[in-house]
Amino acid sequence: MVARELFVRCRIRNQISYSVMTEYAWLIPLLPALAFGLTLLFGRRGPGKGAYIAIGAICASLVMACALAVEWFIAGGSQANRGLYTVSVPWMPVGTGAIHTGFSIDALSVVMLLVVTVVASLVQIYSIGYMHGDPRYPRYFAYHSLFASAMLALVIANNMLLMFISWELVGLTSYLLIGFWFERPSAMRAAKKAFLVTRVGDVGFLAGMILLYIKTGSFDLFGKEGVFENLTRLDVIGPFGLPLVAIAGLLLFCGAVGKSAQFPLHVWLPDAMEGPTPVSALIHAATMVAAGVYLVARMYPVYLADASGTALQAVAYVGAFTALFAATIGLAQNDIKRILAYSTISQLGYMMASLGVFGYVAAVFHLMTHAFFKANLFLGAGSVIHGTGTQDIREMGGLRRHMPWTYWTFLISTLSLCGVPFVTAGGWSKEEILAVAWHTNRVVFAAGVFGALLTTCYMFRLVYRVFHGQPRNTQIHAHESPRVMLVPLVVLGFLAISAGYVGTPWANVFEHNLLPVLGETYLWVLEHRLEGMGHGFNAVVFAMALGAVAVGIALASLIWLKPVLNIQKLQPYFGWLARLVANKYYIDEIYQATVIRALMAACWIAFKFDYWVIDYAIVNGVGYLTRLASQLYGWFDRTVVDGLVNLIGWTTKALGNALRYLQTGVAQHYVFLTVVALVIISLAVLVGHYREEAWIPIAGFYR
Amino acid sequence: MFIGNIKLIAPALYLCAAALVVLILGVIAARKPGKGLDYQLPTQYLAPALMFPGVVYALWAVLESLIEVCYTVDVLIGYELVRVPAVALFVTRGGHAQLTADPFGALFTLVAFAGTFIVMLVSLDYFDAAQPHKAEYYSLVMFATAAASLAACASDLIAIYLSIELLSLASYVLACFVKTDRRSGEAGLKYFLYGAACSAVGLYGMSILFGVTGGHTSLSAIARGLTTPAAYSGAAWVGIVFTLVGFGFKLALVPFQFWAPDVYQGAPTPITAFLSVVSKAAGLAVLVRFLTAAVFLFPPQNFSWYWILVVLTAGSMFFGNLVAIPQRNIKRMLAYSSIAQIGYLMIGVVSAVHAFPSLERLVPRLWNLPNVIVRTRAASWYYEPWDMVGLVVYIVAYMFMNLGAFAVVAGIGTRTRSDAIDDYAGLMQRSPFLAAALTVFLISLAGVPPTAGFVGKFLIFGGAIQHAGQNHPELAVLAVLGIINSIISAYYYLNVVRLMFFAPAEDRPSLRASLALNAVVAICLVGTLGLIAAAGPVVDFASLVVSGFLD
Amino acid sequence: MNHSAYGIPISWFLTVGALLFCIGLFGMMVRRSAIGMLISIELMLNAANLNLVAFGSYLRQPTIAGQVFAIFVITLAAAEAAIGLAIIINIYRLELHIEADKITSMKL
Amino acid sequence: MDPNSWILPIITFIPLVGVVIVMFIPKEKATPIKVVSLVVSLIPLALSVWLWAAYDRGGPQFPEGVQFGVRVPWIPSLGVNFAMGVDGLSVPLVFLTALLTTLSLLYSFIIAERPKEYFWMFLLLETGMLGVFVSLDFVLFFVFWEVSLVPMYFLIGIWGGPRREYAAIKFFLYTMVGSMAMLLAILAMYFSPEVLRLAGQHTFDMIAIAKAHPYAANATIAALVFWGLFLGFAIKVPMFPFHTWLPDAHVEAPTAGSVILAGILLKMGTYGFMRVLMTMLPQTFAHYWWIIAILSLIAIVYGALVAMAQWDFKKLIAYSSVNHMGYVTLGCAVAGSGLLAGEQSKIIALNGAQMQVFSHGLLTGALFILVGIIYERAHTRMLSDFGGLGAVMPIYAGMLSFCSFGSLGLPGMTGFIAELSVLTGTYNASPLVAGLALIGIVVTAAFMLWTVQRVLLGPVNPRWQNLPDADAREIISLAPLMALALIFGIVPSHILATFNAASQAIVGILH
Repeated sequence: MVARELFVRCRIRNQISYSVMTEYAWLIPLLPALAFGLTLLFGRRGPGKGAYIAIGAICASLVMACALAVEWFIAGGSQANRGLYTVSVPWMPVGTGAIHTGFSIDALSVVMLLVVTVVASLVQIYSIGYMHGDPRYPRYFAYHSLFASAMLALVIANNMLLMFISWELVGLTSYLLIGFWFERPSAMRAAKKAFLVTRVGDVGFLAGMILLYIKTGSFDLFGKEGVFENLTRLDVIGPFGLPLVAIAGLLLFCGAVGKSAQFPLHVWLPDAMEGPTPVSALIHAATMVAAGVYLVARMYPVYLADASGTALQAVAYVGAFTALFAATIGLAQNDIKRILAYSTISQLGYMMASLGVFGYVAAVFHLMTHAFFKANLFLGAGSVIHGTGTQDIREMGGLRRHMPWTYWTFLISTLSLCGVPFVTAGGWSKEEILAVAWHTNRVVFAAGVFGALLTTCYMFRLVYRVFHGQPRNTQIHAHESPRVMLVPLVVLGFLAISAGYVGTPWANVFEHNLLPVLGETYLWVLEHRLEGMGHGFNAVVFAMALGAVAVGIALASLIWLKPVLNIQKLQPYFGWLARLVANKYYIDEIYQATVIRALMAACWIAFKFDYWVIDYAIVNGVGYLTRLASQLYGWFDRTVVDGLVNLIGWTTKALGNALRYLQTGVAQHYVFLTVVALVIISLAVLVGHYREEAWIPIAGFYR
Repeated sequence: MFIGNIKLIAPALYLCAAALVVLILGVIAARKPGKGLDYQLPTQYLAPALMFPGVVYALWAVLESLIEVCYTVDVLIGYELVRVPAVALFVTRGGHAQLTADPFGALFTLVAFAGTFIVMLVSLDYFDAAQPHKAEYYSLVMFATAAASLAACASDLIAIYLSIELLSLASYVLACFVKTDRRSGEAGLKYFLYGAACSAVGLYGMSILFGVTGGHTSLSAIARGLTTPAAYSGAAWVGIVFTLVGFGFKLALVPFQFWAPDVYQGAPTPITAFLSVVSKAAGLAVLVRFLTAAVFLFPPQNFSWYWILVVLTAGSMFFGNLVAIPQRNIKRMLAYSSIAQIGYLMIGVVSAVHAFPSLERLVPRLWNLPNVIVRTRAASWYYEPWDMVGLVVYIVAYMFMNLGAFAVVAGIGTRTRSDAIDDYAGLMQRSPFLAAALTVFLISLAGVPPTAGFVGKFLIFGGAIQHAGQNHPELAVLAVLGIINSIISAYYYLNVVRLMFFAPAEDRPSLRASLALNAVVAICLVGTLGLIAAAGPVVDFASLVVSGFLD
Repeated sequence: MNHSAYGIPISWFLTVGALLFCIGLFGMMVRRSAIGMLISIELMLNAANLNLVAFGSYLRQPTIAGQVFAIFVITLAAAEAAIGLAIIINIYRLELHIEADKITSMKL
Repeated sequence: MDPNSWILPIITFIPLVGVVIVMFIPKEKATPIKVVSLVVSLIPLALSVWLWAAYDRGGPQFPEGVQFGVRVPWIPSLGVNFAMGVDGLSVPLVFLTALLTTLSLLYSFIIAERPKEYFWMFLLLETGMLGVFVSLDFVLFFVFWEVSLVPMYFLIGIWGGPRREYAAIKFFLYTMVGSMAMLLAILAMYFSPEVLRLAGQHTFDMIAIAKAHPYAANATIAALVFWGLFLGFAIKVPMFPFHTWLPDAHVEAPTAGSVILAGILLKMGTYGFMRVLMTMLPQTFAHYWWIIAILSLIAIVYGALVAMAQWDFKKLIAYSSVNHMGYVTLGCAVAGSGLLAGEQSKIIALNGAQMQVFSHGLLTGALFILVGIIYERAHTRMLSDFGGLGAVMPIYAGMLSFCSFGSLGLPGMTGFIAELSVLTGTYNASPLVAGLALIGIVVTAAFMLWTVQRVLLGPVNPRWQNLPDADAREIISLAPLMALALIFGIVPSHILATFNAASQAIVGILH
């Protein structure tokens, strides 16, 4: 009832009629949720062992997302009257009011919906082949449905609470899917690590969210009472001399750091590769890890409201550092999926850096293109693993001939990842990032260019090792994957090239639609920040990007394709560096030695404290003392006889020898003790009540 | 001398007569055991049969005294017309009564009678039919009860001394009644020696009090005498303290408790039960009467016997509970437990003292009586809950729970020939009813709801807290100490429960309880569990009784 | 102190009473034999009797209450002695001695 | 008479009738005993559902008034009444009690040793617990409070684990310390002049006392009373330094005993916080809220840390209770704080505390049943002995994972709403405390996941290759708990509205 009233009120307030599609967008996450329930309960007996239920649901969502995209991007025309559609219903009563929940549709969420549904549906289709014959096949698709549901809910949430809930649920599905093969100790450890490390970040998200709620009085993002309209209330100096809004931004960024595997919480993502490869493609490359970027993008008004810019600087530098840092590690890995994982970390760093340097649109753009080509890379890697049965690139080689479809799609996506300009989607998005960085922050720009160089190096190293040269392991008889796996590869390969054309510098449909999402106030702030940056093509940046890619390819070719440069010669000089990088800078080991060990030590100390001090010493101690006292009393009582001997002996000395011979007997001792008590009592009374006249007045009575 | 309304102490008189009947018939019957009179009218059944009307009579006496206490009578003694309460008996010149059969005394009489009735039923189970000297046994118990009843009403030093001594002398004999048992003999000897010494000390104290207050033996006269400057003498205090020794012995109040463990352990269990309830009730009544008389002189703010009592109260609780912990004999454990229980009761006594905080408040009730009509209402129903209500309710609760516990102990002791706590292991399997009942009694002794013990403790601590709020912080301290002791006591009570319930069932035969034992336990169970349900009427009744308290 | 018609002050009686009492108490403590303890009890009772009688006759308004009390006490003392002796005889039957200090079977 | 006024006594005493019935069944007939007990326990459950449905959220709240009130003089001269009534605070707890008792009885069908005593004691326990939540008179409250203590003592002592006797006596004595302190404090409140002035008579009526604010004028006595009550409740909760009876009692208690212990008995402590401390001594509470907050904070972090160091599954869950109850007391502390600002966030905190009470009852109860299930099959609770059960017992694994995630506060379940609300309220009062409590969230997640890992994941230990999966009885015992945790987690509006009314009334006292 209330819900309906509110619903109606929202519509009236917006004064715009929306299509049925928009109003029913909440069905998009709901369908996979239903599929989750159905698959979990009846999957084994359902069509395709449950896979078709899940795929059907996600495809339906995909269709709806496409319809939304058409409505909002193509048919929408002028964006002015289509900034936002939002609906809230009360969820938790609080005092006289309530906390609301609901969903909103704007360009950003439409983009995300599209990305998620596309990749998710393709990955699920791919999984039919990849997971064929797994004993827990239905459950796999159930988890996928749950993930899709949570991820889609995350991107259409119009309030921080629903965002956080979905955020945690995608973390849960990530945990479940990483640990899908939980019999493998490494998988179960990786799952736990992923959940816990991200949860560390989530705590920041939670804190930031609560801070915003406390100060603005709402979890809702939009509307008059919403967070974004009331950010000025946070414009007071908080701890560390920062404005509260910056604190809030930083806290939210913590969540993003965890989810998007930014330094220093990046450690979980490489381990997460223990999960099935399609899972890595969908969750740990394309969508969930990008949720951190989405979060910052969604909460961008908070960052823009921070006049000091501290939060955004942190975002920028953490992102840029991660981009470089992960790329270097990627150079020295031998596991095909781990290389891709570090690549993901690095690319997410790009997106973060982009957000940090006001490249709002560029970041989201890169998010989208990255989702496509990285999903494709992972699916390709999955195809390779499926075909060879190994993940170690040192055992591969020459697969080009055996797996042509895989090779070509993989190569296309590699080029897209490297950011080859003009022809690939990744090129457009990465160049846009660099263009913004060139304008606002040259340090980030330099890191970006150098990162692009490194990216090209490790990716081409991967390609050369896997697909070129001769097979290194003769045991492996590679074969091309089944068609159900190849179709998604081809589709994604196509997207890895074509998706970039929505955001070319000349006709940036993407930007035109996305910028209004920020709302007038913050759009103005953003434009103010980017003042002077010319729209359109920046030749310098493109040249440098192209150079980086070219140099990278050249270097990689010279080292790994045609071994002209023998890096083994550098071994004596830079061996330590190689070891350092190969061991991922020992970050895991450092965490193990510090955080984990400290935590375990704290646990142990707390437990011992509890056991020995609180329970044993204090609680049992009181009990023990009571019993001890009773023993003493009991001893006293038992040995009235013997104790009396001493007592009498003591008294005897005081009185002379007169009472010496009294030292035996029982009833007598009782009497004696009574008399002692009596004397003490009498003395106490008399002394306590002594008065001078005390002994006189008796006289009055007597003759 | 004005004899007064003799029907108020008629229960005691009836009991004396009944005791004589039991003695004579029993002695005759004992000449041919199992035949003739002993077969047709066995003493062990005759005695309870005669006791039961006594209980009813005592109950009636309570109600009667509740009515009578409202009135005064003008009587001519010598050449003097004095106005005395209608419950005063054997009034001498000056209007001093030897006995005051007020509702308070009547209620303690009722407790003593009911307790004795229960003890007789326990005895029925404890001794077999061939028990030697049962006529003497039962008549002694009845005499002792009559003495306890008189002690509860005694308001004169001579009456106090005589009734207490009668009670004691009977108890000495009863304690060593099993002539062939060395422990019983030892218990009797110790009880006698210690008791006689203590009563001699008490008597000496009384003689001093008699002297310093101007040759009066009546408590009301002593109270008045103590208001004169003479009473501020050290001698008066010595007298009071010495007298308290005599009462303290009866109550087994620390440090006059030495006899209790030995006697409780050695005496036949029904007699232990008798000593722990009836004898104590009498001592308590006397103590309360004596203290409320003496309180006029010594306002508790000063250092006086009041503080001694406070210390002894705390000492009793701690000593009793702590020493009870390591005990291995259940009777001895219950002995220490009853020392502690007296501590709780003493909290009630100590706070009851404040119910009469000043002479001004009490004097109008006693002496400023209207002198227009001959029979007139004296005590108004003055309504002050908590004051001594706790004391009265607790003694009733204590009777039920402690007698119940001793009944079970006696029943088990006769059947297993052991009083060791360890032999209670697995009792739940051997006799579920007795084990469950003993659990209830012990939990009640620990003061855990929903039992009578809780109601009693609740009221006693409540009274203490009430007065603590009126600028007597020591009572709050006592209440806290009482609470701490309840917890300590729970430990050793539960130890028995633990053995009965948790210990594995061994292949020992189940115990068969006799009808008498089951009846006793059932009565006590109903009392223990029913008191809380009927707490409303009980408290109302107790407040009536207390508000009719005269001294 | 005030003197009576006979010239003996009350304090003399009281002093003798107190001495008797102390001797009795002392005897309770030091006598081993139960009989001896019984005698000590009698001494204490008699100390009280002496007090009672002395107080009764030396008061400004002499009262017979003291003497009455004393007579009661004497009666009771006789009863007490009878019972005490009976108990002691019983003990003697059981233990073959009457030394109270050696009868200590119950402890803990 | 108005049937509404009799519903509470009926709910409370129906189990007592069951006790009597069970007592008359011969002890050899185990199955009739079990079935009768279960059927009897269904009656209060059904009635409590009806109660909740019939309960009016907009109706009067304690201390302004109550619903379904009944009031019969008991000891009129002392101002003791047989007074019962419910408000938003107690209605869910009555339901929770009835539900958990029924499920525990169902789960206890496997009890083979001395079933008669077991089942009647369990029903007696139910009477005690229900009575605590519906009593509106302190004497009645205290009687029920203690009545719930005794059967639990026997349940632990007779049907418990190897160290049951120690655990039972420790449980009993420890809680008795608290309840005795509480008794003294209750008496002190009874005698307060404010109550006398307001009611015209000394009374144990909780509403009258709450309205009178005893010792509002005398801070010293108020503080003494406060700490006396606090001790009683804090031991029951248990709060940080008083918690050590809990692991022992939990570990040694039979499974159903642990469920009740965690599910209901602990809640009596927090119920006391909300019903007594916060309403009757609001000023004193506001004065000392920070001490409670700090102790709660310690409980949260420390409980989680200690839980992590456990190797006994059951003990781990027991310590996690310390951690979870820390949120409840933290919420109470914040809601009762003296800060004048942020009434809304105080209400949130108290809503959260109540939600956590409910949530912990559901989820930890379920976890204890899950521990019991595995213990009965494997006869060990050592976490190191397990591993890989996920493959052997998939249904069990699913349920354990579900409850563990619920317990660590996964959004979508009740625990999250509770923790979020409490933290939100705390943030307003003290960002530092809230920040530190957030550490607890991470550690809780860590040990819960680690536990799941050690039990369910990894290679299968060949010892457990043939363990049977959860059977129908066990699933039926658990399903309602999990379903409620999920439903109220997704759609919390109904239950929160019930809580909210009570919270508004309590927070409103200070504002």
